[in-house]
Amino acid sequence: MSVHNNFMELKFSSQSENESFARVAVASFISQLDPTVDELTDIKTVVSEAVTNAVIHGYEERPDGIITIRTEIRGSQVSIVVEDEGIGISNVEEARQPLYTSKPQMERSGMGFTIMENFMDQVEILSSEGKGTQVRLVKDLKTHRQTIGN
Amino acid sequence: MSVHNNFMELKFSSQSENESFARVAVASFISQLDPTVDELTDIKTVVSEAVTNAVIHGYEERPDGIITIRTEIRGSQVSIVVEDEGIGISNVEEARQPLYTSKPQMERSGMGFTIMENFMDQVEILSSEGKGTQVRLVKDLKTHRQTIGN
Amino acid sequence: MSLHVDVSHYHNVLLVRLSGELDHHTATDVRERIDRELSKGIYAHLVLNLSDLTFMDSSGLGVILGRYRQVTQMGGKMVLCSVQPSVYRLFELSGMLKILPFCEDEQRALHVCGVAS
Amino acid sequence: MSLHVDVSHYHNVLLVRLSGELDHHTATDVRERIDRELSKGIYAHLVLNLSDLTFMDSSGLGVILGRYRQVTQMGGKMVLCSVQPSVYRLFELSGMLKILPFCEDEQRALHVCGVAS
Ligand SMILES: Nc1ncnc2c1ncn2[C@@H]1O[C@H](COP(=O)(O)OP(=O)(O)O)[C@@H](O)[C@H]1O
Ligand SMILES: Nc1ncnc2c1ncn2[C@@H]1O[C@H](COP(=O)(O)OP(=O)(O)O)[C@@H](O)[C@H]1O
Repeated sequence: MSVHNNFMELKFSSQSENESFARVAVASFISQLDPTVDELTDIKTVVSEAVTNAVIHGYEERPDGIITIRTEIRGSQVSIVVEDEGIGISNVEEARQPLYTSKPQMERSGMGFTIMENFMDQVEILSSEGKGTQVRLVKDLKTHRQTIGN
Repeated sequence: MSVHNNFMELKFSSQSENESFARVAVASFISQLDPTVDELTDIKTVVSEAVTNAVIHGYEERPDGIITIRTEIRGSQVSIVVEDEGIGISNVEEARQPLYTSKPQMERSGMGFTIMENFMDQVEILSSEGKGTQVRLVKDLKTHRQTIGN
Repeated sequence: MSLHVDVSHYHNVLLVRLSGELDHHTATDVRERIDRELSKGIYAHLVLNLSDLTFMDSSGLGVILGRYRQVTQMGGKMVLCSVQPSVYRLFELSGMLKILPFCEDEQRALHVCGVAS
Repeated sequence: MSLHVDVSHYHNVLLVRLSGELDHHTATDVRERIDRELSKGIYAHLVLNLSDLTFMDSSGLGVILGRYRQVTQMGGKMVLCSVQPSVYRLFELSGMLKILPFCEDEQRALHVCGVAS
């Protein structure tokens, strides 16, 4: 009985319509692990946060950017990488602070990264100015399917 | 008022678990056009057919193949391309015949391509032996959202 | 997103209720489950209730056709009942409406198999 | 997969019921709809009923906080009611539980705004 592995990669344009599509797609992929409703909500929420950030901050609402989500399942661990090729983050430490937002006039709450950190086991942010941002999110699902590997 | 355009591209491993994920992902992406329930069912079904064919025939149930789905929305038209890099089809004319299957011992019905042709407005099959298969599916949605382009 | 196979019986009729989504991935479960029951040798007929089957593709047609062959080879009948319109359409397309009986509900399906429930 | 904004009122209280999913894409609708009502100048207070809000992310926090600022600047009250646990958790995380009142249901929320319904 080996561990169950699977992956998917999703690319789509930086339109706000795709925020809900992105979270449904990742949730549907993850559902093969039989997550709890809470685990599924956590994952939908963090995907929504990271994709929204790519749309609003990374691409500054230009709809022609490309957002990539790579999701991997290894046993009971889910890793999700959300990537854009937008403006990047000059100060990642500052960006991670609760309530910090560079766009208060847009009614941003500045809670995106804080939510990701609360809902996931690992959050890594790789960003370079003018090149783009990669957010790596990892979560160990507690209640998961017993699987037969392939 | 311009036409609404959007696209997404999805890659995943050729595991049968991913058949349901693939149809949910495409259906979720398409739902921004406000399709009817019947239109959504048609699209889920044809995605399921094409992905299943890639898993069973293209990759002969090896789980390490990669399946790509590219979906584009142009106004009220949806185009879906399902692609594998598997064994290919030697005789596409024969493959398209209702009830034809190369794997009757696996209880295949041979109705996959017939269903695609019935449910979609256009079905194109490009295949080359040893290289893979591309199935291009196009459907005009009748009832769709009035959209403001970007 | 997956499939549930519920098995019961009336006299010599095996009654199988499918709920969820029947595709290539879940077809294996259906085949194995029904074949295990049929191999007991106590059932002559098979009724498939599809009232809660929300999705089916041609892999579903294949596994149902396979069970039909098996049951009729043993001289039994197979009857489908409570089929939703979207699923019914696939049976229609594939010509299966001509080869096996479809009933509105379980009562009638059991009746066709000679059981008054 | 989208959001429905239902607007009604009791005396000088604007009552807004949100159903569906509140994210960055749908937040614009909520903001515009509520601001249009508030700009009429006939409402002092705002009650948001979130009983049918099935999903919310931090963009939802932002738009709700924005309405809170607006209403309190005019000297009014804003009250949230019938919040589902998963959505409540986000308000908790962001510290909003300390700044605005949460009620179990509409009745109590209207009462907090001085309306006996
Ligand atoms: N993908 C991104 N590209 C560029 N900047 C980003 C990106 N994601 C986040 N940021 C920066 O980090 C800040 C904090 O992000 P977050 O915690 O999600 O709050 P908010 O989105 O509400 O501003 C943002 O205001 C922005 O300046
Ligand atoms: N992606 C593919 N790669 C290789 N062969 C394929 C592919 N898709 C279809 N075929 C061939 O076309 C035949 C007909 O396909 P289809 O109508 O879907 O019926 P079925 O899947 O039930 O066999 C298959 O039996 C197979 O030989």
